[in-house]
Amino acid sequence: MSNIPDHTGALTCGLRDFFAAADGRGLAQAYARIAAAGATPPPPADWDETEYAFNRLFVGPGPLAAPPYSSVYLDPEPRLMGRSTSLTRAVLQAVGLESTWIGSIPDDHVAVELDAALALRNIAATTGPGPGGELAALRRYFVAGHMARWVPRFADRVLGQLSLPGPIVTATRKLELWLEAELAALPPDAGAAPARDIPQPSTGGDYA
Amino acid sequence: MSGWDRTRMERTLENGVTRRGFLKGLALTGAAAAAPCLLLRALSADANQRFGEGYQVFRNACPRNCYDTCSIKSYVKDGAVRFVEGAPESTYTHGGLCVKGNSYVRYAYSPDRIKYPMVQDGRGTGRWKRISWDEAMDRIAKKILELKQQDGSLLGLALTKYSGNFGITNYGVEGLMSSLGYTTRLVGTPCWPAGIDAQNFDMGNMWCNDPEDMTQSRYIIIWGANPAWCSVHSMKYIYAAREAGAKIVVVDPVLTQTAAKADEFWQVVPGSDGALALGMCRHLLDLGLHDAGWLKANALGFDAFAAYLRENVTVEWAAKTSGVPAERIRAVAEEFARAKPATIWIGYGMQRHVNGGASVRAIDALVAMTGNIGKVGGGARYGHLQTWGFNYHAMIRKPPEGSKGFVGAAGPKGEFDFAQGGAAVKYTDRALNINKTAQEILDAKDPAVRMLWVSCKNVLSQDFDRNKLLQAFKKLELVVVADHFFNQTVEQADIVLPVTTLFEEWTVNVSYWHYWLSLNEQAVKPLFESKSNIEIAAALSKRLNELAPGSCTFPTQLDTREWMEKEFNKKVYELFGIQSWEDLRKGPVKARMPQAAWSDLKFGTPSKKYEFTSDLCAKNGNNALPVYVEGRKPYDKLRLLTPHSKFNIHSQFQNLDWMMGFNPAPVVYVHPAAAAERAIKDGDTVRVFNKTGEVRLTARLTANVARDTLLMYEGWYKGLAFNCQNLVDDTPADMGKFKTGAPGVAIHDQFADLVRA
Amino acid sequence: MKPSMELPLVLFTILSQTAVGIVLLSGLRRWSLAGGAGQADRREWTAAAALLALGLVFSLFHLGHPLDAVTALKHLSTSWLSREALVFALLAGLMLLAGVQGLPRGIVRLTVAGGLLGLLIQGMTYAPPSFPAINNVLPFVFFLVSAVTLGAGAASLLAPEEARPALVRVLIAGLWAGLGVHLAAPCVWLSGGTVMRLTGQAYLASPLYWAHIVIGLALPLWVVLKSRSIPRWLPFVLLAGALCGRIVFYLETMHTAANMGALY
Amino acid sequence: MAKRLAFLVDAKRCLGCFTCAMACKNQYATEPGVNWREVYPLQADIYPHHERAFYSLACNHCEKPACLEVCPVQAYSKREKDGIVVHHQEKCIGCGNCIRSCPYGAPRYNPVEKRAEKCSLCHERIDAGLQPACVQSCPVAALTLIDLAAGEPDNSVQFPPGYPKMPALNPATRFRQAELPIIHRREDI
Repeated sequence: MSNIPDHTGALTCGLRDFFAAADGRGLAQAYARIAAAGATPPPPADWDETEYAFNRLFVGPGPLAAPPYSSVYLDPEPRLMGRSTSLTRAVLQAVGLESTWIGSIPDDHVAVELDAALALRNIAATTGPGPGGELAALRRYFVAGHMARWVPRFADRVLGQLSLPGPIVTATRKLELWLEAELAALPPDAGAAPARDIPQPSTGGDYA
Repeated sequence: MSGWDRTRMERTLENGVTRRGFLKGLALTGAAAAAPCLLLRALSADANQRFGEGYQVFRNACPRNCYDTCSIKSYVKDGAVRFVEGAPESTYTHGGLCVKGNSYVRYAYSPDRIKYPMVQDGRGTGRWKRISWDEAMDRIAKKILELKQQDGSLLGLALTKYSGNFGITNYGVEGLMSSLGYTTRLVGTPCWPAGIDAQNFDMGNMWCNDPEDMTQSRYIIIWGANPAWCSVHSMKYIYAAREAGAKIVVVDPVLTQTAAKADEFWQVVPGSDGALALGMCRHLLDLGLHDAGWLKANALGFDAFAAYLRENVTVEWAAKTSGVPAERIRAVAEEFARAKPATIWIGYGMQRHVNGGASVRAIDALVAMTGNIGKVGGGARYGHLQTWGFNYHAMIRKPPEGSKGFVGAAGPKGEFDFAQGGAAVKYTDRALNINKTAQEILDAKDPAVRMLWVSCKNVLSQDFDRNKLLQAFKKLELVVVADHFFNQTVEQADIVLPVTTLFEEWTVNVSYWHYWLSLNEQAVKPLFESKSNIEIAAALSKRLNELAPGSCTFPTQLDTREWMEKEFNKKVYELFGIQSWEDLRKGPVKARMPQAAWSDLKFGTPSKKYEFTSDLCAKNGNNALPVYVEGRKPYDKLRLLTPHSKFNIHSQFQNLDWMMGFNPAPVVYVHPAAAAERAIKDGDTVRVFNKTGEVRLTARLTANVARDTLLMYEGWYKGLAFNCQNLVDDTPADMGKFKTGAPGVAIHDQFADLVRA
Repeated sequence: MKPSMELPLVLFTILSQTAVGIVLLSGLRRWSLAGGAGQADRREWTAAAALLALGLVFSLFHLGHPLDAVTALKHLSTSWLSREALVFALLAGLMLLAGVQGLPRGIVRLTVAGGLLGLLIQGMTYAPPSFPAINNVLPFVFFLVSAVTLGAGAASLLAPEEARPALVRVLIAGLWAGLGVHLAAPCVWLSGGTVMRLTGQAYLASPLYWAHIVIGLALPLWVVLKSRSIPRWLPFVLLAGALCGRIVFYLETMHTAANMGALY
Repeated sequence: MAKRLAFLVDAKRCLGCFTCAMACKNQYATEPGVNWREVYPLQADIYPHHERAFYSLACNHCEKPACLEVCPVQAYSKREKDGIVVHHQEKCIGCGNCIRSCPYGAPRYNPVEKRAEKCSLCHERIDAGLQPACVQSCPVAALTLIDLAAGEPDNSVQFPPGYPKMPALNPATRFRQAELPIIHRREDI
């Protein structure tokens, strides 16, 4: 696949569903969606091995080989519900959205972030960059300043595992390509520089 | 990268005010554009308020098996706990937690937590599939119904649960079993049963003074306990007593941290505590330093005890048996008798012996004969359950109509079996000894144990004779484990269920040591798909009743907060001087009880007196008098002790990376002389082995242990195979069956040898 | 305190000291000589500028945030590191300027003085109280030895023919001094306080320390004494030896915090 | 009058329980392995019993802090009002000079942020009228906050054995030393 932006959102949805899958059936369905959005190797006949490996990597119950949460890669320490979780939540809230999983599954799960990227792209397409370019800046931040900082490390961690089933390799590679395409699809210039106009919070202590 | 600045954007997003200002009128454009999004929805109206700038503060309580049962304040922001503190309202917790409590945020938000119900295709294979709660409950329910149909009863279903979570509503796990009918229960406690029985025989109950009254003690002997590690909040009272002039004596086989803070430390031969106490008694008797007036008014059988001492005990014998110099036995006995009030803290470690109950009785006798029972600053302190008078609404459940069970005498199912008593029933649960879990599962017949429910317990880390346990597991057709982390037991499970942490459920907690009551509020939503134990019970009941109506009497829907409320009653409110549980939101409260246990000197024994001669004790297979009972004969070259570390409670906490940062790996402490004989140097990897099994770990040389003693701390380290239970057999202690349903276990009567590996 | 090799710093200090050594020797020579600078002289100065610039680039790699390196100039009032950054940046400019402009006397003198000052400042940067063994003039002495020996070695590849005999003499003197200092220092440390003693023991037990002594000092000395010249391969041997020595300096010098809870 | 806040480390009371060190991690969620406060066991030539006496140490908030002096980017400041040495991490470029220069090892390298960090004596908590997290959590008041401007605490020393003696920096931390119990070892072996 070349770096053609995912105009229809089909790949984004497929990847989202893949990483959010609860079982082998969900994986198979998501893989079919990914395949529909671009050529993929044929799916395996039996999804069990993929499911076991998927759970070892992303679900549990043992320690995860590649936790699918940005806070694990970006925060000063690998933990759930860290700063990155709050930031992703804040991006969503800025455009009036929230995760249906809020509070139980960290908002910075890769599937939620894929959905958020999709929402931001749709907003960009329908609403435009915003009067001062705020929406464009938000999207640029989220894709280039947030996802691009951790998704490649996440993908490396996945692909660094031994004997990975094909669908996981495919989905992870597609995720890397998706990110490249999404970055390339960002407006060449984010327009005005809203960051300078943003009122800054005081840096006082957090103690009320 | 012109046009934006990541750091500034992040700061904007992190501040509610600036974030809202950022997109102004555009803020709700997202909802319309989110059409293809599956995991997103329009923000609910109050979300901006919820996403507040400050912290919300919640009340929590540490539910672990620990003296201190700390009252916690949790600071929540953006729906996640950010940090915790000790509740300042409790004079006991005093605003501070311990090394473990301070790791709770890390505990709750560890990426290693179990997140979903999962099923393993082949135990120990690591081939896990995620399943829905519905499917998990369906599988479990069908197995239960299959057992019932095939066996004619549910005795093939066994529950093993102990001290992983002492939140009162968690007794709903036992409640679930009761609402299924009659099941098999692993009963008893590996922890403290011999001492419980001993105190029951002597005084009619286990009832310790308020630890805060130790400030008024003039003499404190800490006997086989290590509060500097295992009850850090008690140490301030011991220090206060010392600063007010009290003498602190520590009796222990190990030069513990508590010993290092004492005035005087006696390194005692493990298991010889009874001899030492009796030697002190004999000396006081000889000098006439016993409190004859107190004994006459409040004791039964002291003359017989005195006669036993005169005939069988000498200070020299006690010195020889215990390893403590006779001159010190005499001196400390005299000091102890003359200081009023004087107290002894009887640790749980010293009763984990084949003669543990007898030793506790001998120490009780020393405290009693000096007239120190029932006095503020005095007392033979062991533990208490005086503040545990809840409704046990979650626990006490009726069996379904027509349930069949075990025919035979019913005993208590552990020290926390508050469901005991009531009308005589035709059937009972089948009781198996929790301290012989492996052997009992292997031996159980008619019906065999076919299914095991594990809750609040890490069987394969904490139960004895691990190799035998693995064999026993092979007999089981279904193993269900409800837990937080992927531990050794989960590795051997068929189905694992994710359980909520203290931050994610409502419950209420009290201590078996101090007198405080703490509310545990739900501070955050359960992470992932975790459910509290009672919600799991309700979910299973729902499925069972769908499949076979009436097969489970547990409610099929419940609210954990309501169930917390249902645990309270008028007596609890009166005891703690509160109008409603809501008062606990302002902070923990302390029971309005006299500071001294037995202050009215109305003992709970058959004679209502302190019983030096206990017929009840004799009837339960021990001696009527607190006589010396021989310890276990060594079966290997060195004594092996496996007590608690400061970094964990059993198999909890040590697995966290923060804890691994401070304490990365297990070690075995060896006396330099014993090490030299085996050419072992500090830091060498060694193999410690005995008839039960072996472990490999690093040797540390220290004179804190005697030359015939090895010391390693129990615990579960993430990613390490270490398990001290490989070396601990299931030999029983002398007491425990009377009050807890099964005798204790001689954890510290173990022997081993080591070689360089 | 986990000690590390600090490879970027090893390279920076070695390269910067080589550069300073080159211009010191050339400058001193020019001080005594009259007449214009030849092509070789100018080549020496531009090469020194290049080495120093390279060293400065390497030094960025030891920063967590190299893009903010310029802010390191903010604390000239007390931070020797700020001063070091400033002086070496200026030195690079001066060397280049001198090279380009045909070694005008004023700039040469300024650069020579600045080079010496730079070594002194660098010595101070690496003499904090947390390393008792080098909380003294030793870092400056070590660096001066490096500057002289490496500078003479490098100059032998670049300098005009007539300067060679002087370079041989300078190198011999520098190597003798280096041998003396580097052999004596650990031995002196052995009789110092705990951390100093541990440092001495660590040095003497380190193969890299001995590699420095042999490859960086003794062997070159023997070669130069024997041949009374500087073979073209020798500067590279000197460099290899000096690199070993500098790694030892960063890796084995004991920090006081590594011994907390023990006697000092 | 300006205060001079300091930790009083009472080794006589200290249990070596690591509560203070973990309380710090609890408050600041520091990365695994990056500990602003450490609990150091005293070696046998200082206290004879293995792992039974400790110094709990973080930043000593020196009068003349080496970190502040050597930091090339002025990421450190010393507060006039109470002497707390604060590290402003956003200014830090991760040069490691403070880590090398502090004789007490107080600044730590955060490999994720690629910057130094250290105990800033919970200055936000102090400003809110609270105790530092470590002090508040100590179960036996072995770690307390004192004001040296109000005088030296009783029976305390500045440079006990086991702690580098750096009078030029004048660290604010004060110590009380551990005591020994009378010990009766087993006579049967």
